Amino acid sequence: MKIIVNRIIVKATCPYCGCLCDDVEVTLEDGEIYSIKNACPLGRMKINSATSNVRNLKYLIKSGNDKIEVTVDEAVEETANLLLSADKPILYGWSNTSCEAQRLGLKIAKILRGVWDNTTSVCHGTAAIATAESGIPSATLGEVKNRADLIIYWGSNPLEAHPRHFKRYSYYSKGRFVSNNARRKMIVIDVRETSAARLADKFIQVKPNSDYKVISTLHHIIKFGEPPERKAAEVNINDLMEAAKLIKEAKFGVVFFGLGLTMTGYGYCNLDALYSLIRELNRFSKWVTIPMRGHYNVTGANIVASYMTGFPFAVDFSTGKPYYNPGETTIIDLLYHNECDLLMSVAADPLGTLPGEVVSKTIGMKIIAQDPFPTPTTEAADIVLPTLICGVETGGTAYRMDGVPIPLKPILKSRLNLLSDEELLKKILERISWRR
Amino acid sequence: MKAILITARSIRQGELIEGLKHLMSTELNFCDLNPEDMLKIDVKNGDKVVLRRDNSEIFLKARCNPTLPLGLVYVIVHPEVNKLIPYNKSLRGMMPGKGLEIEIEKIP
Amino acid sequence: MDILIENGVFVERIKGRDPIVINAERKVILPGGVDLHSHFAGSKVTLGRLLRPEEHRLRHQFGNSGNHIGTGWATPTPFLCGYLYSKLGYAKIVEPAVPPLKARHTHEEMRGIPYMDKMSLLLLGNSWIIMDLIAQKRLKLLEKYVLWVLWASKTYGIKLVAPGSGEAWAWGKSITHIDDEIPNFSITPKDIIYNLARVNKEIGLKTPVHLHTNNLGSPGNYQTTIDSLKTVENLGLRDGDSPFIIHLVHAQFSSYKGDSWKTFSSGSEEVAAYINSNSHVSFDLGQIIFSNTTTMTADGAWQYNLYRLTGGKWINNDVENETASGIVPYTFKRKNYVNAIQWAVGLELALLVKDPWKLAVTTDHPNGGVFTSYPVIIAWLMNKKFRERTIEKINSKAKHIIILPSIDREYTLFETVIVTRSAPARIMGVKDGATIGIGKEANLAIYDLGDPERDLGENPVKLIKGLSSANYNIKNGLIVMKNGVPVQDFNGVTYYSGGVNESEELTELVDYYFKEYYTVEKENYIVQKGEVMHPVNVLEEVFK
Amino acid sequence: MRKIILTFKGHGRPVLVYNISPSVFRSKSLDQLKKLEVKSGNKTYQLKDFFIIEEEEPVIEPVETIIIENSTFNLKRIGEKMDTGRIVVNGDAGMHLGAYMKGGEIIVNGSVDDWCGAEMSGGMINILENAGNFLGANYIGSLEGMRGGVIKVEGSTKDFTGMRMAGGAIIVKRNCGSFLGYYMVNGEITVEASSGSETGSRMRGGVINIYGSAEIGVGFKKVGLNYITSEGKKLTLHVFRGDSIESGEGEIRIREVSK
Repeated sequence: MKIIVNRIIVKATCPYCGCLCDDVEVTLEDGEIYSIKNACPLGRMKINSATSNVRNLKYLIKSGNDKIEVTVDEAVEETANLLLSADKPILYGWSNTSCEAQRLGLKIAKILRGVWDNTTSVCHGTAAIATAESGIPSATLGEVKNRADLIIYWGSNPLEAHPRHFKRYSYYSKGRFVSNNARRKMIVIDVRETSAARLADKFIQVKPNSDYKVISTLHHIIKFGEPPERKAAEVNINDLMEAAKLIKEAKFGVVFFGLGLTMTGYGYCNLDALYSLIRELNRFSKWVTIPMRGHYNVTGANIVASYMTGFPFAVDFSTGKPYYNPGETTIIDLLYHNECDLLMSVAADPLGTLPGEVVSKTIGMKIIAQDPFPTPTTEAADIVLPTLICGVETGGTAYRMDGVPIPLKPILKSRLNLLSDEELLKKILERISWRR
Repeated sequence: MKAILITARSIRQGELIEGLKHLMSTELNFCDLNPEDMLKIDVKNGDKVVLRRDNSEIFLKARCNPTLPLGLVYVIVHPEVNKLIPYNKSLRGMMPGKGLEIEIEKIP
Repeated sequence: MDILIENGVFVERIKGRDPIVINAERKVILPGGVDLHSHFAGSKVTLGRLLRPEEHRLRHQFGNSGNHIGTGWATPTPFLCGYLYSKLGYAKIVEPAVPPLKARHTHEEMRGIPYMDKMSLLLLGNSWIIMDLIAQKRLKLLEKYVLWVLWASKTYGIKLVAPGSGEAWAWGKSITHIDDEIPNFSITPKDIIYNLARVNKEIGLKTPVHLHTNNLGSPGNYQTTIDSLKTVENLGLRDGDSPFIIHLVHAQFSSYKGDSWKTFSSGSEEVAAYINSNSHVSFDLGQIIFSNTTTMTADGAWQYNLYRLTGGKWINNDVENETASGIVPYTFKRKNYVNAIQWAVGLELALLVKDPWKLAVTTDHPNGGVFTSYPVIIAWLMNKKFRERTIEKINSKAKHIIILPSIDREYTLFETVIVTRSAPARIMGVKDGATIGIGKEANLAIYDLGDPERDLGENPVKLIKGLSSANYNIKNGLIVMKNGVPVQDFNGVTYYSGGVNESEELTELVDYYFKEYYTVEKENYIVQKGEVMHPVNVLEEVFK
Repeated sequence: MRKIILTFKGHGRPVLVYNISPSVFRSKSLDQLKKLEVKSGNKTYQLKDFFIIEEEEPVIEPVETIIIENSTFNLKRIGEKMDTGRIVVNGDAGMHLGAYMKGGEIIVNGSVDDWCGAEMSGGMINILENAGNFLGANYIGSLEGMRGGVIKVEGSTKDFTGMRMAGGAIIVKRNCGSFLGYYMVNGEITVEASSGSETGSRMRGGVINIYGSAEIGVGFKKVGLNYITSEGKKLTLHVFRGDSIESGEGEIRIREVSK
């Protein structure tokens, strides 16, 4: 018979997607996870991954074709060596770790005169560019929960990528002025009929890469009450007329947009157009737009970089001063043009997520990978730095997709004798500062 | 056949992304096609197809998905499919991961 | 005369050996400056940075600083902010607009601001809990809640921004009259102003309620301003350092006459007359400076109007159940009729209000201009000729209708010390931090303003130059800045108020709102002491 | 006046040569020129590390002239902020050629990379082959791109030519990419061949002439016809006004609207 010595329930902040649900309850039994309440499959998986056997466990340094195990100090020393001898190192990732670690990363990049970029540059970077070009009318998610009577998901499928978004913040949530989904309407705009589209009051199927035209046409219909003279072939006017009617009836509307807008066509033009449309709509009623950020702390990475340097991502310190020019200083641009000679990835997997044409350029580059899990990047790396899982085994601060800061909590004590991202980076920073 | 490639996420992909990436190549190696398109290139569920763009190509299994519009190929995003994605300078660092023109063919 | 400092305070006699000696002969020694209204940290400021990378690219880069990174003008990065304030001879600064939900963000940035002591004001003018409690007349509970929410966000005082109007803006509307009912809440802006001013007095916060009036920025709003101030006339005065019941923030933006942009004119005489004849009001200027800046305020509806006027960029960011906010880049132009009048209104207010202890110099940084322009404002106040030189260059229609040219008053150096140090310190309830006296906190700035025997106002250029860069800035007895170069790393304290009230009624109330309306858990809303740089609570932590 | 010849020795990575500008070279001796600051990677070098520097005499040039031989796309920021003199680039030029330029002349006997002439306010840039994206455009966040001066491209350009352009003129002999004159405020763009999709989108003012075909934004309304003569040929151009979505007053004169 098993005797239960110790069973406690801890409140957790889910470190998976931009929803950053903070109502997750984990029951621990003798320090082991017994059950997880309120989490979606993604969050559940992430929290359980702490006990997974597929982890980076050892500090490894490449030697010939093999990797040999070293102590943490040796690994830090070697990391500092590589970083200091690099001509233009790029420090990339940062979206799956705490703001505290991101801050240290920026300091390291500044001392090294390297480049600091986060995963924003390949997901919502275009939204940040559009924000700089024309500004974003936005709000926190609670405003949607309490007020929104029309919700539009554009190029985003929350059921697959942000499973609890509907229930906690939007369509199925219960708020002060809109008590249930019977009073809310939902429009989904996508290139294919997604699972969310099946639940929508109206689904508008658009042709791939035609979003800019669709938004412009919708804008024209809303502004002038009629479709434009010259109709774009890709756009279904009837659909948009119906959507415009719903939009004009709404008291409080929101557009959630995902990679379906940021990654297609000329991403930032899509968003310029969308923001412009939202500004127009504010003449009739209240409208806001919120990006559906992927990683749980990618918003934090933008915020930390913005207040530390003035720029949200792709910050190049190589001349001593921060310089920001997406199209020249993002990881994709730099790797493609062979501008960097060292890639340090922290809590990300550039080799597994960047375009093939860019990944092929990293052959021959020195790579340092800091990650709790094995990835194509750690496989190819010259130095592997294992860490604890931020948000499960260690705490910190993270920002939700709408910019609300929420503390991450260490849910369980790790059985592994490893350091957190923050502690490891602090060691690296100390080593570098001392050597300089 | 020429087609437009859309990459997107799924719950299963999301589950694998942290820590179980090695399972992606076996679990997520298929691409969704409209049944009419499948007829056009003469494949059945589970048949192997090749997706090509310029010099890069990847091999996946075809899967029928009647909700997809004609001419669209939907692949769950994973390291393998990224190999098809090019660099485009005027996108300011963004990867053109959706709406990419590719060539799809049956492997005999 | 010698000024002696040991262990961070002024002393009569130094006990230790080998003190550092600074020869300040023929220099001007002032207590460290206090800025009681400057938007320097928090989510709004960071959104401003996101909106304007061009400003960080083109202006004010500070590379030569070790690990520190400094860029920006209207929205300098935290390190640069502390550095610029210190260079200016300041010691204490107040961030006047913290949405409770995002207080953690404000503290995160404030941790990175070196040298300064920081305070922040909490946006409560559109809070649902507060509006509901007022509507339900549960006023005792309101007091407990205010203490709790100040404690939870580790902030110092209450700020009301266009009370009720933020809630209206959440539906895309605005409130133009303080007697209008707030949508879905059966109360008026006046109720909020009155009740929070009363609560503020009852619970003994160190600073009065800071009020950003309704209709801010609109022609004819001086009447709203006076009506708002009248609302709290019968509350008497407060005990403690700061006797005022209400502090009118950036009064310049609230003192306009006229009924359209065409008939726009100055209402400074009326507002100044009201302040002169009443003792419960203090205010700060919100002086505009002719330059490009990034305006940011929790008054979302006004920012949307401003966006419609400029047609440029606009960020809006409403915070659930609490407040709205908006950001719009703006250029104040000399030749613009409205801007020229706005410029005059600020100075008129400063010159028409007789008692300097009632006012503080601010630009509502960055709304009217950046804080580094304070020396220019001092020069305008001290020198009529210098004012006239600027008047020469402004819009000619405006030139003829403003009353500024007819005002002869010139501030003395002593009066400028009051309006940049003593008065704001007193209004904020931190008088001891801005006084040179035995046992007081040793915050000093030493300036070279030329020959002190001569009239300092005579040479405005020299005055501005001297005030812009202190020879020494001494904070808590440490030399932190010497001739505009940081000497050592040093972090000031963060003052906050509030306390935990052990009350079931309060717990029940707060829990209800978190369960039903917020999207975060209560425990994640509370900013822990460990997240705040050197926290100092100026009230009792626990009330029974 | 002097004529300085710089021969690029080649380098695998970009080199920031913002000091290659007549405004900087003026009144500096050859020795001083050799020591001018040049940046690459995260290090600072001297001009002589990357270039062979020669001075040509006697001097007939009316203005201070710099000739860059063997230039490649790796030379970034040539002639940045220049206000006088002349630069001749033999070969290709990297990003930001003539950015923030105020005066003088740059001739490129080759192609240029992105952001050529960005935010320039005066002077003349002549490109004998092709240009990249963001020709005469703004940098991120600025509301005004090119404000004055002239850019001539003998070949074609890519996307976002003249983005947020607020003055001056751009002349392109061959095709342009998409989003020509995006957010344009003022000035004139002439494309003697065709342009891509969304031409003139979000345009607030200014004029775009297209002697070939283009796909223009949905917010444009036809207002009339315009007759011109180009290289001896008579052309009838359709005049459109917009972008009405942005309440714009821009004008597109175009021979043929595609689609």
